[in-house]
Amino acid sequence: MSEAVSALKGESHAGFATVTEAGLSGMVTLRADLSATATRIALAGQGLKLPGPREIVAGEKGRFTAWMSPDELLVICSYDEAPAVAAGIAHSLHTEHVLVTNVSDARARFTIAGAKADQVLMKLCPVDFAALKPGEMRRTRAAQVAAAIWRSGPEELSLVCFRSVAAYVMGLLEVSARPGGELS
Amino acid sequence: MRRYSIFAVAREALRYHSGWEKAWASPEPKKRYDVIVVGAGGHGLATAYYLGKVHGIKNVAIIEKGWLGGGNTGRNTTIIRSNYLQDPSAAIYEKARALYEGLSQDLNYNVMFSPRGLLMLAQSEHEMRGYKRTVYANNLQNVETRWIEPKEVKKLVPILNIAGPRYPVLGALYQEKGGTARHDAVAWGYARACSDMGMDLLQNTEVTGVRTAEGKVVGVDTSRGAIDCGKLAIVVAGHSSVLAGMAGFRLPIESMALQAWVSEPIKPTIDVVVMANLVHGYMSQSDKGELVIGGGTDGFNNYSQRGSWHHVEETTRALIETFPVISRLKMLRQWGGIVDMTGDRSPILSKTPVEGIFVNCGWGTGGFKAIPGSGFAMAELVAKGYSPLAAEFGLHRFKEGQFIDESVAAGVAH
Amino acid sequence: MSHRLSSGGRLIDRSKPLAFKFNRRKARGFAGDTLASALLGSGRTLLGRSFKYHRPRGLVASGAEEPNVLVNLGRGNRHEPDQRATTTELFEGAWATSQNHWPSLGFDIGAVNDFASKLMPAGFYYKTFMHSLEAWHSLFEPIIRRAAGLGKAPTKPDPDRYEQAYAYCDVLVAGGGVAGLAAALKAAKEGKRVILAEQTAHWGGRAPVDGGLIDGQTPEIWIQNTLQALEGMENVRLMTRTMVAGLHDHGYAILYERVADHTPGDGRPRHRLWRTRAGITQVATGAIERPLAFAGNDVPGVMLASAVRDYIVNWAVAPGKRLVIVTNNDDAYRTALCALGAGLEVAAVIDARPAPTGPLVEALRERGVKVLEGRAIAKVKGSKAVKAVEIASHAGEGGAVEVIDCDCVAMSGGWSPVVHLYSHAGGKVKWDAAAVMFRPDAAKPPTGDKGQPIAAAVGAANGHLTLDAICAEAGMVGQVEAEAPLMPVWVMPAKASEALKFKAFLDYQNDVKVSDVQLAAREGYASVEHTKRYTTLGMATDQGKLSNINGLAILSEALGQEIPATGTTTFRPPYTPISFGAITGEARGEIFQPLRKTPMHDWHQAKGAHWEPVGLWRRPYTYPRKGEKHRESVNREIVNTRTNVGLLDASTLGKIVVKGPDAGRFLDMMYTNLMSTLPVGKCRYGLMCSDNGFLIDDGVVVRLSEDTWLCHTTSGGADRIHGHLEDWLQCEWWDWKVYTANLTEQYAQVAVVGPKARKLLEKLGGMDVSREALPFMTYREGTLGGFPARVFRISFSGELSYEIAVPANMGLAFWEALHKAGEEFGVMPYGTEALHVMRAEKGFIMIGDETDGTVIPQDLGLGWAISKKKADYLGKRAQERKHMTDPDRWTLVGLETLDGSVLPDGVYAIDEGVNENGQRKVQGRVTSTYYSPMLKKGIAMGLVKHGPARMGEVLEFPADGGKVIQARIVDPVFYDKAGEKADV
Amino acid sequence: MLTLTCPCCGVTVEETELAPGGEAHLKRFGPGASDADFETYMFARKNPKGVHFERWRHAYGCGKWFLAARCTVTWEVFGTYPAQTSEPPAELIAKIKEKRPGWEGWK
Ligand SMILES: Cc1cc2nc3c(=O)[nH]c(=O)nc-3n(C[C@H](O)[C@H](O)[C@H](O)COP(=O)(O)OP(=O)(O)OC[C@H]3O[C@@H](n4cnc5c(N)ncnc54)[C@H](O)[C@@H]3O)c2cc1C
Ligand SMILES: NC(=O)c1ccc[n+]([C@@H]2O[C@H](COP(=O)([O-])OP(=O)(O)OC[C@H]3O[C@@H](n4cnc5c(N)ncnc54)[C@H](O)[C@@H]3O)[C@@H](O)[C@H]2O)c1
Ligand SMILES: Cc1cc2nc3c(=O)[nH]c(=O)nc-3n(C[C@H](O)[C@H](O)[C@H](O)COP(=O)(O)O)c2cc1C
Ligand SMILES: [Zn+2]
Repeated sequence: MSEAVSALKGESHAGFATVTEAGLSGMVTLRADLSATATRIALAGQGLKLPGPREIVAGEKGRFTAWMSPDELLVICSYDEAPAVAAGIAHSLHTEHVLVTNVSDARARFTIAGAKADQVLMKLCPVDFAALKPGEMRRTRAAQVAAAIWRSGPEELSLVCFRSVAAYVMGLLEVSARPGGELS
Repeated sequence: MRRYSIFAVAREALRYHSGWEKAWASPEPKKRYDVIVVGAGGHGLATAYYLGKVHGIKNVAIIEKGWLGGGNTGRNTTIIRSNYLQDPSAAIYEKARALYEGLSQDLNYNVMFSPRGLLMLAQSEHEMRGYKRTVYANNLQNVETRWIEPKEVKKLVPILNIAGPRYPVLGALYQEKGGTARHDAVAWGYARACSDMGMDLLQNTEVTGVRTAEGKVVGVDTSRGAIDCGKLAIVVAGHSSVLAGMAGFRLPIESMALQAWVSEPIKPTIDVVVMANLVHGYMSQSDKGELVIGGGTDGFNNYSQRGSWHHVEETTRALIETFPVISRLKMLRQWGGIVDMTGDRSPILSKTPVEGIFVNCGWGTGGFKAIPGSGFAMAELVAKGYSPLAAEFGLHRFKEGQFIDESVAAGVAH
Repeated sequence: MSHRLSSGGRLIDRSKPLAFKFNRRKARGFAGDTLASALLGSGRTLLGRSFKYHRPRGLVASGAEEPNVLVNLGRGNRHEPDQRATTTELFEGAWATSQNHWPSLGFDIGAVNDFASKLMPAGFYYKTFMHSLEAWHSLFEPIIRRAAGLGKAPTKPDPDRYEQAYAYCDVLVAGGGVAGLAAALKAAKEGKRVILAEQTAHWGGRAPVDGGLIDGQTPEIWIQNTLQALEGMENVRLMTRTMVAGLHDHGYAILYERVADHTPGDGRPRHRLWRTRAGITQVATGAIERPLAFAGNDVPGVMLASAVRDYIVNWAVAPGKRLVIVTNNDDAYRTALCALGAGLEVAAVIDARPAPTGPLVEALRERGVKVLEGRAIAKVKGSKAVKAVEIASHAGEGGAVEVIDCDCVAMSGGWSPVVHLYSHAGGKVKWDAAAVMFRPDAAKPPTGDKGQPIAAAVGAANGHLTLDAICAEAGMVGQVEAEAPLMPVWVMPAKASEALKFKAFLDYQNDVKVSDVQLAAREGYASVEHTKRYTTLGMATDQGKLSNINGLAILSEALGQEIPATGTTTFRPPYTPISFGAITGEARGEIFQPLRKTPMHDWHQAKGAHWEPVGLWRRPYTYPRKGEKHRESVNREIVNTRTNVGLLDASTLGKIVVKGPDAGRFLDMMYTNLMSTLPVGKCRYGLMCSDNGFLIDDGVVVRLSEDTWLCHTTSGGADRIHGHLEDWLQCEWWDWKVYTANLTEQYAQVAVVGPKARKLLEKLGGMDVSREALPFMTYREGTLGGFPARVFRISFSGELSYEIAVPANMGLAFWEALHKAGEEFGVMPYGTEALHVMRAEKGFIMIGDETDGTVIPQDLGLGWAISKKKADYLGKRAQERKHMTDPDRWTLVGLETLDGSVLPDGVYAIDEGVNENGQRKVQGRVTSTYYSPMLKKGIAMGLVKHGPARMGEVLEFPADGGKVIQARIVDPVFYDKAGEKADV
Repeated sequence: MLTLTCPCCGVTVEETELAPGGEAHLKRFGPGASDADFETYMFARKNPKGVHFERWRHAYGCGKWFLAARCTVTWEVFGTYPAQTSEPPAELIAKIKEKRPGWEGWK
């Protein structure tokens, strides 16, 4: 799998916050009855926890599970693991009505880092960042495209969008983070 | 009625214009009219005007809940064109455009119809094919249009960013005889002419009920009491569903906000009307100098004459991309109107399930240009029960599936 | 003469002189000046020309309400017209020119209009220029257009950047005067999240100029203390140079921050638009003084009384040397006192009230200033500058009793609360007859999503004009001189003659006079909205901030009705004009719109692809080589694909997975064909209709497993169709067990097409792609050349063809591997145009070409793809309607010109005669048309009445330049009619 | 620029995160239905000036459709609820009746 490259190959820009395409990351979509015990067990089998509405929770091995909708989760893991994680969950739930699919290649992930990281996204997302708590994932809009954002560190936000618009999103982030554009 | 002319103005100048009479009377309602037209927008007034002028029916009241011309007629971006694709549309819009050419003389009121030319930019292969098709259709519909290449487009609109960067202009559908008119004047001119024929303009009078007997209309209730009528023409644009509700039927209509805005006035900068449908924006410059701008409708049902701000952003963004020099100009004022969107985005001129009631509505985002043609056809429909121009715009089409769909060639229908 | 005073000026910093140019002449000011104060301070009073009559104009106001002095600001690509001098902070090197005159500000040919003004009352153009359309359009209208407009549009693209930001707060306070500061502090102390926005560069509003005491402190001190308190609070954001431009539904406020207007080119964004969601907006926007309507009230040197004192106190600029004050209220006496304090001469106070009394009046009398009671200005003498005023009895018609020389007239007609923001989203105002003003009606505020108020007004904006009242409302103690009531004065003198009213201006910028409003009333334009539109009152760039109330009062008088019966016109955003740049924000250039890129996008770009926009994607139309025309490269790509092998980046095609026990049943509803019976591993071409019957999309459906299907959609259709599927699942058949996922972006997809396609794949190796192992219309998953791949044997070109999906992150590598492996087979990429031509050669329809939203599958000879067995599918009932079963519907055929030429796109086939409306009858049209390099002639498809039954008939297509092209109806399959090439 | 609370994920979002979808609670008519019923389903719209039941999709969020009762004049939102129902919840009806005494009902 050595030939896989992320959409922007790790491009990064340092403005008043540093915006970086985070490289390859593994993602698995699970559509299922989230209240079913089987779902919980299948997740646990991959070292994953079941998040509550709008939560993103850490599991083992640096994996995360994010709540996407009442019947959809997104598992985040390393790129190489994703096929196995997907297969594992699918296997565990093979008698249930579920849809498990690897979407690692369909997405691009960014980090926005620095003390003023929030201000970069305040320009792009109709979200009250003062109210965005750690552990919460907000699915929203970044300017004209869909995005999911969460606090991935004390001074870091992560953003996931579709792969095809990665360059657009990088453009947005880079412009928004330009020095002189600080909001306070 | 005293004729308007430069001589009359000069005479009045000598006495500080103290001798001008009222442009229209404000009478008390009569007990009964042969025809009541509800709605003193352009379409209602034109309907009344041609009822009198062409069909000799003058015992007519035009009932308006607010001030005449205060609906969409008073708040539109005044684009006039007839380069429609489908036959029925081309016929009625071209009739309207042709009537506009002589309207000032006809009404003795300068409506400032200005055939400054209209361009619909093609910014994708798909649009290009659609517009070329429209040109061929128009040539067979007696509508003068032509396809022009980017070079000519640039000559007509020097401020246009022809190269893109995002969507290069591949050419344009050009209607040289399209243009604009002074929207308020259209309403006022018709109102004055109707009043002059002895018709009653009842402003600040709201129709609150429709009275029927044995499946036939007999009159209306209004905020000034009941008034009888022989026939009833409902011409209330965004309020059509409300009036239809009073008469007991539903229409294939949803009322939504459509917004427009103007820049501060500047010296002549753009001579023609430009529509960039791919990016959803259009712009022209009024005689007063402001850039008149609009885009697409808001997406939800709305009776508030206000819209949502993000549409303003989307369209402005599109227009700055199209005309980069406007970036440093400023928006002066922004407003909305309630437009009546039909199931196939084409108007309705039709009989209704209630005998004697006719509707003229569904002009949505593009009925200003149609006012004279629509009034002409509607008058004929009301007077005679049939009008060739209106024939295909009947309500029956929604049952039979014979839609008149214009979205084929143009995303926006102004 | 206006001039700079030797001392004072609370806002200027005399240690920082600034040089600028006005009309190419050098001028000086200080840091803290506005362009207006600097111009006035440098002795300039003639600063602009009016819109219609080109009358000489000077400053009337000191803030956002200024109607006259708009300038062209900046040069080159930073030029900006209609910039208000009073709200333009001065900066070093500023370049301003006056507007709307020719050849010069001092001598303007356009001023002939002023002499002809009698011929040009309100609405004169509706009554004239009607000779003919030709005369109007070619003669009169161009003259009117040239005369109209104000500044000049820029001619170059804007070099500055703009941005937007979202903000959220419990309380937004609009206006940083005493009322706003107090409201902000109160809310902040309650723990609310507060944003306080002030449009100017400084805090405090009018109070520092007007004086008084707040909780025992001078306004300056109180403001300082309050600011200090606010600055220390984390829950407060203080914003200067930030105007609340509009208050929209559900508490959405647009704030316009002029970040770098005063420091142009410093690299910061010029403007920033804050899209703010506020729980409640406290409208603390103050009040605006009203002018008085007397003849010549527009002569440069006639100013608002409050503006006169603003210039003196804030900028140490004296608007004149010898002032006359004219008023109907006490507040203007402050101006007189202020002028005296600055060493200026006050020739007289002309008070329309019969017997003004009170501390302010007495204070002035004590200073020995003449107070003329019950008097009015009949007329101002002077044209480019005030020379004198004629005084008359206010009750009379204007017969002069006295002439007073002066060079400045300070007028005050009372105050109007700034209710704009309160009204934008539907809040109502009510007339307060005692205070003579419209003020916010607290019982009818604009309401939000829960029906709750989203705005409240405080301070002068709420009608509390005096400091004590403002303080009392805010729970503080204010001290200020008591004021006697004002007397409403709408026209001065009250019975002014026609001649005087003809020069008494209401709307300065648009030259609307008292006589115009009265004319409108006389002619029946009686609604205030009619009057506005007939006279253009309030439609100028100041939006009637000075003129509206006077105008509607005069209208009321003319109609003999009370002011509330007349009402106001509608207040609309923005409060003052905002730049289109700010409205656009970051969305320009590269990030104007998202540009969707496939993994191979940059490769295409590097190979010189000519792009075609498809939705937000861009797809290569063709890959022209050096010296090749597009037509030539397209032909090359086709011939190569049909003889060797071609590669198409098909990544944009929609790929939607549909899975679940009810998936088959669901797809049977969504497609016209039967999908539930598709065997696992097989592909089937499917059609989707709306429930209104029309064809909306098509694509190949693949059954991946017992309960899983993969639906391909058109490139533009992926998101739309995914939404469509989800809509029906969630809202109609929510009890069906089906999940969908849009995997469009997970895969890069490549069509490997041509007789050598198999060889190429075999060279890559890893999967048996033979006819036996992977027959036509089947699917397999495995690896190819080391890439995990899904291989579909489907063909849109009629050739041997494989569509191969690999993970998107490997898309480029796979694409390159195919090129490398294909070198020996003559592989070439091909673009969308070649794709289109090849599908047309095969008679395959294309959504968007053969369909246009009015076409049903039955029209396209696709009956075979419409299941007869199914009881229902989306569109089935619709397709049973009268018009859709009409045998006269146009149906798909092939078309071939008799001379082999290419039919133009979109031409119509004529029929005999004309219809009822005189339009030529038609019987068909061309839907796609191309030159076929394989057949070496034009080929086309079209929809024709009774088409398939008329094979061989010749139709006539009128084309450009009166030419009529003849074409024969033929079978739409032009190439490989037997279909032997694909299935090999 | 209205705001609505998505009943599926509980977050209050602005209009730009949503996609409007027209009148709610339309009853689908398919094959076998009369021309009149089909036309009614497809086109006849209540389009009330007042309380309106409508469809919205949380397009830039969970992707779910939901329904809202909203006044088309004041934009007041009476409530939102999941789309999987053929009529509005009784509490919502009661709430609207209380707020709008003259209201003629949702049908
Ligand atoms: C922002 C905007 C831009 C537009 N741009 C264009 C354009 O560029 N070109 C173009 O051709 N078209 C345009 N249109 C569309 C055009 O304005 C309308 O189609 C046209 O004005 C409709 O005219 P009307 O007479 O049918 O309706 P209106 O002018 O709306 O008149 C209807 C009247 O009915 C009255 N009424 C309603 N209910 C009652 C009642 N119960 N009792 C009595 N009276 C009642 C209303 O008060 C109103 O005055 C635009 C519309 C808008 C809103
Ligand atoms: N005695 C009188 O007749 C009289 C009349 C009017 C005002 N006043 C005096 O004026 C003061 C009124 O205090 P106040 O605080 O109510 O008003 P203010 O005029 O002092 O302050 C209002 C502030 O709001 C700002 N503003 C206006 N519109 C804005 C917008 N859309 N966005 C952002 N900022 C905006 C203005 O720039 C100003 O700074 C008092 O000092 C009072 O005595 C007296
Ligand atoms: C073609 C056109 C040009 C306009 N030009 C101006 C203008 O120059 N100044 C202005 O204040 N308003 C202008 N308006 C807007 C009107 O003031 C008003 O906002 C609009 O007619 C809607 O009415 P309302 O805002 O009273 O609801 C214009 C409107 C139209 C339709
Ligand atoms: Zn949601």
